Amino acid sequence: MAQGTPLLEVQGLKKYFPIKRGVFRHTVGHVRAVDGVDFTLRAGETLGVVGESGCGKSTMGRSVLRLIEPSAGNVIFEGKDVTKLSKSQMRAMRREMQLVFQDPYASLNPRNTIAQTLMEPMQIHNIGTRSSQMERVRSLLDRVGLDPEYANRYPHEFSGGQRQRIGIARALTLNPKLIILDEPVAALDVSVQSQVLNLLDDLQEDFNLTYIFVAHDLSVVRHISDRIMVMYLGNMAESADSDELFIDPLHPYTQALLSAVPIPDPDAKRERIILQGDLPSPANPPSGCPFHTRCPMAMDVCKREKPVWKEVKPNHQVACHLY
Amino acid sequence: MSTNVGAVVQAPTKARTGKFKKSLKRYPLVYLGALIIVIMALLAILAPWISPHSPIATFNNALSEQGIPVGPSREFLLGADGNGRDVLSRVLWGGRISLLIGLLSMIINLVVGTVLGLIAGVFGGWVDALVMRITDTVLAFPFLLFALALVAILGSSLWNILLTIGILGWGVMARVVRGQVLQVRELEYVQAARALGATEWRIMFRIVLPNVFGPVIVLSTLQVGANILAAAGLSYLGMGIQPPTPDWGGMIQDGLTTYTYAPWEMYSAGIALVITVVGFNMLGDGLRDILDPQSATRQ
Amino acid sequence: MSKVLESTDLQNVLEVKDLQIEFKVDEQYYKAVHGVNFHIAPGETLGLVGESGCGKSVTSMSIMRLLKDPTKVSGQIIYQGRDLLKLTENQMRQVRGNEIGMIFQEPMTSLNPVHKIGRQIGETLLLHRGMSASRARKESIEMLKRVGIPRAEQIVDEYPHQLSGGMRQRVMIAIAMACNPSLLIADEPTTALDVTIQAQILELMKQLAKENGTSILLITHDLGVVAETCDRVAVMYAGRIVEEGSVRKIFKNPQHPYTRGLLNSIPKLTGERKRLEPIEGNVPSLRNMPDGCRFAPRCPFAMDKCVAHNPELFEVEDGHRSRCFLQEGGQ
Amino acid sequence: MGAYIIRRIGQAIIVLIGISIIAFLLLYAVPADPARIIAGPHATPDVVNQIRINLGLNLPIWEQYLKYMGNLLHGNLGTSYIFHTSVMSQISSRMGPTAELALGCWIMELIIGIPLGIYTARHANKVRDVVISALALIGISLPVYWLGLLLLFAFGFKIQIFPLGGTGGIYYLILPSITYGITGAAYYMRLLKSTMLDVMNQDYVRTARAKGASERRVIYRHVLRNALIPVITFAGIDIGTLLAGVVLIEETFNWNGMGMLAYQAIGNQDIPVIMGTVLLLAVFVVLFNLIVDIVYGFVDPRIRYD
Repeated sequence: MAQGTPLLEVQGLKKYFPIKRGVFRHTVGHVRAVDGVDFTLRAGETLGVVGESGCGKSTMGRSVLRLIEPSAGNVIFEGKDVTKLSKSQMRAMRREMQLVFQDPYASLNPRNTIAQTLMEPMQIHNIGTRSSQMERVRSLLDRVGLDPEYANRYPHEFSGGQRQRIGIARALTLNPKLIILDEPVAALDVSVQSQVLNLLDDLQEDFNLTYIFVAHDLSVVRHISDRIMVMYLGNMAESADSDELFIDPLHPYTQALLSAVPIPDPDAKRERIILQGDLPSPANPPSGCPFHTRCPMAMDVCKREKPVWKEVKPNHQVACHLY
Repeated sequence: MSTNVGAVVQAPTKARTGKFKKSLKRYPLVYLGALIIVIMALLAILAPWISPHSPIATFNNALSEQGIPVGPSREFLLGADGNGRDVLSRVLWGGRISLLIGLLSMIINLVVGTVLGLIAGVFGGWVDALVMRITDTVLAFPFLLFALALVAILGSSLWNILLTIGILGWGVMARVVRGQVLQVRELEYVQAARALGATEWRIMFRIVLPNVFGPVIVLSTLQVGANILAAAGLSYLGMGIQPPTPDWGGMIQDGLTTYTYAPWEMYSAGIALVITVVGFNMLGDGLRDILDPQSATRQ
Repeated sequence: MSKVLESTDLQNVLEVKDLQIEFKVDEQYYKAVHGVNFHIAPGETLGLVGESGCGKSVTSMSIMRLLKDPTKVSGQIIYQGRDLLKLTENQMRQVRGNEIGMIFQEPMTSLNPVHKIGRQIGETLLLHRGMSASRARKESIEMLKRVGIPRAEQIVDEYPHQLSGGMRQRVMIAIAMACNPSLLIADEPTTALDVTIQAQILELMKQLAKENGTSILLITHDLGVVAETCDRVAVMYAGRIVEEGSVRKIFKNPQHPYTRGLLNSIPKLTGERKRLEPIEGNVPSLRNMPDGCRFAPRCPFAMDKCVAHNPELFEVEDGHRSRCFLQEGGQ
Repeated sequence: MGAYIIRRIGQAIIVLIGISIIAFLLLYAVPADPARIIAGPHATPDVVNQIRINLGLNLPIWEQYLKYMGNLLHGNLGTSYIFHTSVMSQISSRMGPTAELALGCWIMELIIGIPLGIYTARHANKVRDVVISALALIGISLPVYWLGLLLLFAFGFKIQIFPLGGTGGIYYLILPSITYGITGAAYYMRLLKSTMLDVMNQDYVRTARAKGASERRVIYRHVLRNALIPVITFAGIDIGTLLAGVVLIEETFNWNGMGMLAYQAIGNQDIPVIMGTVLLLAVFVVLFNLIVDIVYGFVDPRIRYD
């Protein structure tokens, strides 16, 4: 799809949440929610980020936007390091990078009409007059497949899928270049989910948007992404082009993840790798490779040394001692 | 009769009364509470015009030859008190004092509590810790006893009483406001506003304040009733409004001396007090169902 | 032990006939389930699939008679020859947890936070087997081992909040299976779990059912889960079953436009990535259900009579039926 | 857990110091001249001045405060201006009766409130629930002294089954306890009812039903056990506030407790006694809040203090 200069470069991104204990609530440790993430994203590209709950994918997305202050690392957007911006510079920068939430119910203010919700971004950044703002609202609603006549209704009058369209429209209001989609279809029914996915495809084409698509559903991520990054316990496990990852998964975790997804085809016979045990806590991650406690191929070295991130095939990186 | 025309003309009003009936059925407490409050307030406001006698005048014909107050009669509808004054007139005038103290001290509670609660919730950190320790302190005071002592020392003027109640009674309000602020700031649509570049001030005024509004209204209403009871308690203990100015709490204390043979003063004052407080509690409970549905299940 | 003998009979474990469920909203009753029929044979796993609001969960709750008033349930729910809707509350209690076990979607909230794990499993045994507390405890440890919980002797004395979601769902399965029921109702048992944990739980359910000859009614929205675990499928839409048949027939030869639409709208894990074909529109709400075929407003093949008349379930081939006029008169 | 308790105790101490400062400032820095009160209206200015120096009232307020607190740490709350006896000994002789009364009132609240809470929760939205809830609303709105007087009149004067007031054993305790119970039980009833209704909608209650547990068992084993947790919190805080608000009921029933002591001291402007009772009662409130927070961890296994 898109080849060009990088729009976004994330280097060594970390987010540690302090664990406070004791009489004076001093910090006794850290939850390593994101423990070193790097990637580069070109304009018009979609990066899918997958992993199970607690792998840090949502925190990673929000750290890029500095909705959560990253603990370390750089986020370079169009050559500017976002982590170094002042508060007011950051607020201006938010026109360029937006967020779509998972929960279409909680992310819309129930007291505001749809028009008010969609006009808010323009009011915040002092764009246009009231009538031009209203004009924009109507065209946005039309663009995301809602009747502009609905502008004066309240969120509770809409279904989950319609609300998610409103959430997308809100993110589009300021013509951003980058949109981070945090599980945007996880709360939706299958039939509506596909409507929203198609809408996202169309919008990307029309506005040359760049997406970071955070999700747990592998088939959805495969559908929408150009590149996919698999995360486990705050760390990158594997990254490759979308098709490549599914044809030749290298990391044992990726392999297990793929084999665990139920396929809606009773004839699809595959070898299933069932992982033993639960996810370890990111507050107390295992030594060495974070996956070694559940890995069917764990070796001695995995307990001692953290594997380095290396390119094993062209455009296909993995952090595993097997390679 | 042309049914068609009738239907057309009738329709809108019918719809309106239908809507009223529906909301009355859904929120009976709100309507009943508000009705009680309006009636009690009207009686208090109109006291100078509707009370049959002066509340402080003593009447010779109100006491028997043995000095026993007369019971309810045509002249003294609720009977007379031990000093030969008209109980009805005193009850009506007493309402003025009660409502005035209840409302004004509530406003002090409201202002102090809301401001401190907002400061604690918005700034967080050590400011929050400090404000909350002050709130704990105020809440830990033996309220009535301390109010009693203050009023006794400062002098029991109307202003001292309502200031004392106002200054000592804002703790719960501050806690509720702070809690609400903390809760609202974590909502996802607040995150969304932040992601759009909204300043914390904008979030404060556009989102947090409207959400704080509901619980504050509910609590304020309940607080009026509580403050009326507190003021009456002070008067009952002889440290509130001083005689001969009529006040329900004072009348209950006063009625105690004649209670065994002429109980009407105590009954009248007590019932007036209970009805008024019930009104505010009803309205508060009812409003909670509408404005603050989450905490309706909790409190 | 007699149960094992019975289950070799050809008789169905469960037969639901013309089930109707109505909910009261604002003084008015709305039909959430509209004449549902299905059956489950001994040892069989039936999947009840559909999107949120289609009535699948309500149906499963009505079998256990766990729906709260004011709800009207009518029709017949025949379990081992008895109509559950006609039992007294006391008789029904003997069925719940004893003959029919149930697990739910939210393992995080489905266990009582203030009771120890052992006590929660033991309660079933206490109620239906009249076991003493100490025997129930021993049996609970056995159950924990059977559902694959490590350190069962310790876990038995822990509280639910000390366990992960996957572990809690295993405990729920232990509770449901403690009395060796002939039917297990699983209402979205893996929806709240991660994929790798989901795989563990589905595997466990399959294995336990096989060992005990338990029939399963699996309620889910996930077609993948159905394809991998069920023998037969009933697809629900807006309170009605629109298609039913064996898993192979439903997935390989779907007849109803809704079933086809669902299958087409899921992104695939393999093969070429192409544009999705969604079902247009939204699921109708209880308050304004369309007349005639309820799928007609969203159906690309809708005809005039679809709007006016509600199609019956037409037999497509043996055991495969579809509620669509396209299949009228068979194939 | 240990660290949590220590932190909570630290907070409680800060609150107590705050209380002492505010109470001291408000009570001692007042226009009324204690020396004049002690000396009487006819004393000469020299005598008054001497008293002032003896009491240390000529010192700056902060020095007076530190002196007071220093004495307090040695269990010395000062000397009554009026009776010239130690405040501590006056208070300690009244503490027993007040504790008795508070306990009686508290138990009566629970006895009335908890069964009604369970009952109304089980029959929510039926006519009986509406009637009981309406009565509860009135109960909350009743002035405790007025109700006390009505009950005294009815059961002490008309039908003479209870004494007309005074301090004593159980017999004297019943009427004041019932009075307070009626006005306070409604809070317990409403709290328990609403938490029970909440809990009844929880998934784990559905699980209990799915196991085949009887309605009784569901209510008592599963619902109540969870719904009582907030009630226990409330009960702990309530006993603190009850102690602090006991003056009205003591006055009405002529009960010789701390409330009465403070009330008389207020009438006499006997500031050391007022200060002593206010401080002590505040200590109780803070103490019970602290106990509640600590006990909470034992009642609810989910709570971990870290």
